[in-house]
Amino acid sequence: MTRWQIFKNGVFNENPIFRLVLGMCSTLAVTTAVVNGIGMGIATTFVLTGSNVIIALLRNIIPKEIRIPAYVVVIATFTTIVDKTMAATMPDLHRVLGIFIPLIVVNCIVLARAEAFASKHSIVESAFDGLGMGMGFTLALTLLSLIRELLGTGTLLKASDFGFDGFSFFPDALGVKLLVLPPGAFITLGLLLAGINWFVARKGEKSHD
Amino acid sequence: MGKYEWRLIVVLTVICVLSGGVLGWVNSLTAPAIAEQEKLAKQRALQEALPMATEFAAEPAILPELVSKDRTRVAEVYRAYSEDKPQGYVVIVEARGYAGPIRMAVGVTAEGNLAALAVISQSETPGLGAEIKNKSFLTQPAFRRAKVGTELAVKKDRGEVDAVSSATISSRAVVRGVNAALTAAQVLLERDQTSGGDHID
Amino acid sequence: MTEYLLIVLSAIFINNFVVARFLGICPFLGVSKQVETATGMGMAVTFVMALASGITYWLQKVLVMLNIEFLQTITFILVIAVLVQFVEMVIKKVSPVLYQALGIYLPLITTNCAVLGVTILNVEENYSFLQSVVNGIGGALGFSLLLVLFAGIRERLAFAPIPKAMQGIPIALVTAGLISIAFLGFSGFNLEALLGF
Amino acid sequence: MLETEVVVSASPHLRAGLSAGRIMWLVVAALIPMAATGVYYFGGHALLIILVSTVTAICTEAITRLLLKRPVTIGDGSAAVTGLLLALTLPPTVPLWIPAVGAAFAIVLGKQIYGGLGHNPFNPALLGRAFLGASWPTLMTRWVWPADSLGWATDSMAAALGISVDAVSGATPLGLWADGITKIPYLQLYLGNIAGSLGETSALAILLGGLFLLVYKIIDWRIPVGYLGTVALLAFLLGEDPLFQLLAGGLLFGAFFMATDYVTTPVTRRGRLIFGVGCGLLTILIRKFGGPPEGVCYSILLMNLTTPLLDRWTVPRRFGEVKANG
Repeated sequence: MTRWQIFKNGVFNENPIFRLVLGMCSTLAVTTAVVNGIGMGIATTFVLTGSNVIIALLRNIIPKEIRIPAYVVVIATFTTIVDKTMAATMPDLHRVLGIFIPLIVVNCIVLARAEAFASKHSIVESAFDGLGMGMGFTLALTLLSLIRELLGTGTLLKASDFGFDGFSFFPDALGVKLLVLPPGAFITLGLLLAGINWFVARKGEKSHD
Repeated sequence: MGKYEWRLIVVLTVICVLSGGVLGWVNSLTAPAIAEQEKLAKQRALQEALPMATEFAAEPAILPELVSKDRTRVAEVYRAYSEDKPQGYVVIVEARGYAGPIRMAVGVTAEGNLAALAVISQSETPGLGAEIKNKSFLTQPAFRRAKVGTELAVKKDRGEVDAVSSATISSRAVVRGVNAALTAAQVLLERDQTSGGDHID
Repeated sequence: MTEYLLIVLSAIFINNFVVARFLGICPFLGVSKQVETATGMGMAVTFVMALASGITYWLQKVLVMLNIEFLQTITFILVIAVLVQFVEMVIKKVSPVLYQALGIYLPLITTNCAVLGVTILNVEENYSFLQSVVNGIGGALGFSLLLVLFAGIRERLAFAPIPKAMQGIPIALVTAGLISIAFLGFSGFNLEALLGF
Repeated sequence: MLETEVVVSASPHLRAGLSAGRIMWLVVAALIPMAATGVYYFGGHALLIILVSTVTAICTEAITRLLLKRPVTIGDGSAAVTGLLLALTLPPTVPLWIPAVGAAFAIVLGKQIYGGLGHNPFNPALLGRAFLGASWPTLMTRWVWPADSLGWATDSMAAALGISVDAVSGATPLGLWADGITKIPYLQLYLGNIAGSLGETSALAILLGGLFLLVYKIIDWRIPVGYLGTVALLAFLLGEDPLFQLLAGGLLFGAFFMATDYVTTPVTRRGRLIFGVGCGLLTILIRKFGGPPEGVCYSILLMNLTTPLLDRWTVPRRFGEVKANG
């Protein structure tokens, strides 16, 4: 696989949320607004890429028996770096994402990529894999939060913490409030996954013809 | 223990030490910035809560009777001055909202009237509970009329405060916070009166 | 006493870990196909969450004392991982029967974000030792309750002619959403007034 | 084994369909008194709400079935019942898109994604209602008193209660109760000349419909009796007026028409009794301590959640479940 293919694989074919269905907790929790979704996506991308690179670098040094604790230490290190950096530079976003920033450490995607990819590939390839998977994750979060914020509140990109009121499409009172409540997270993601299943199945049928 | 086992331990220890070192370094870079951010946010909130004051001095000892009750905590108390003249107090309170603590600054004038409210941090649901940050909620008549000695409540609890629509928990939390702050201010006011006036200690 | 009851009931019904806080979703979707396995998982999680809450309370004290709070995430996750291993070993030795029942779930718990989540929440909420442990138990009970109820529904769905695209994870997520709608009935619930009796 | 039996007989649809068809139309008949009182008290807009909700439910059912390439099942009457039930739980002031959106939600997410009638875990009409309530809380809590057109003007009500007209006009009896006002005459609660959802106001109409269903053995007495009995008992124990608690709000309507849905409630007798008692407990708790003034809808949805487990624990052998699913 070329580097570009590795990247594309993470974004589309093996999209961590839509295809592998990993990392559900943060996906559901933070997608009430687009800004939050993107912020979480970028933070996860950083941890994914960083830990992938370091693990690929150390892949011949770390003995098999202790690889999981070693990976966890590496991942936790990058998670803490993201946590502290965000707190220092974007305190409001950091507060909204709350405990889901430290919880990146138990996001299954990160450990899964360390184990399945970075431990067997070169540094550069692992970097591309991390970036691809991270972008795929960010893309999915953005899509989900786009639907929830737009239909739920009638606004888009509202980030009052950054002093930006976003674009307003219809009065707040008409928004489907349920979408920004917890049930809306589950239902939107469920229907989105069903839509993708249907689309993929149909494409599969067509290509068989 | 064999050579291989030693290797396991050494590798893991080295990784841990390295990561600890990296994190220590990152922490030394970010800690001042985080502290600075917090200070700025607090300064903004203090100013917003009591606009007529220019200086704020932290009240060093938090009064024991104020510490915490009803999932609401009086975190810090400031005396406010403008040109060395006491202007009142700003009480920073933390009340448990729907999704987490809501931290806010409550300004109380020297006469014991509520001056203004400022939300410092909160993590309520965007579009719902998060609307407690809005001016339309924080500057409503029920809050503007409030003073030391009164107990506020949302309309659902037979009070006067208009809750943010479908966000009763968050609104209740703000009200609890304001009540706690008014109680704190009352204690300070009474103490200052008996001790014969205010001065910077 | 009332104070602890408040924490437990709130963690089960009002701020349920699964349908309100979004913690522990992966095992919620993964280990909920049968009521028996859901019950086993629930028991194992409760055990580990109570222990982890207690231990990390003291750990946090140490971190604060040494002024190295920035190591919170890394030490907490390592402690949880070690704890899970240790619990597995102890149960295996002490009670083979219990091990039979819980054994296969234990390794899965390390990556259950509800465990790490509750320990961080305890620190954020400034809970005392006992409050932390009670919060851990409450959170785990809320998780287990949902897991078992959800498993009951999913057992039935196994026979339902669900449209193809909805089968598997999509229907599980939507059902979780509908459960979450039912739990909206508890939002705004005034537990203090109830327990004040 | 269990699986093969169900798969081979393969059509809980066909069996449920035939008998369900008759049952559903009888339920529609039982709902007519409530629909009629709703229109009588709240006027033409109420009729429009009922029509929009029912028609949308039927159309959504037909369209979804066609899209899924499955036999269209509107003949079994279940979609009509869902639409009608939903309409009767709505405030009479809602704009007409509300019943349309709610009915579509109820049919698609409440029923068809599970494969249709007989497989849905939650009562679709109640899900629709809960969805609307959570999404548009202000629209869903605008109440009116039917009185004005009939000479029971809100002002005379206000005078009788000794409170302002404003305080009366926007609140249901339960809303007033939450504010500490409970002197609404029982007769008025009984006849339904009060503010509330379309179909819930008249205890008389609900009891008529409910008795009809009981006489025709369409519903089991255990659920309504367990439900209402628990509410009355707990209200008494909590120092509230039991009769007021029974007559006000959507309790009677919920107990006879929502908590008795075959698909989403237990099949065993003991299970049904426990189900009713659970609903009663949750309702009184939510009414007294919860966020919303009324708890019937959420109570029944929460108990729907326990149905599979109640069936499991109250049936001694796994056998029973085959019947349950069949």
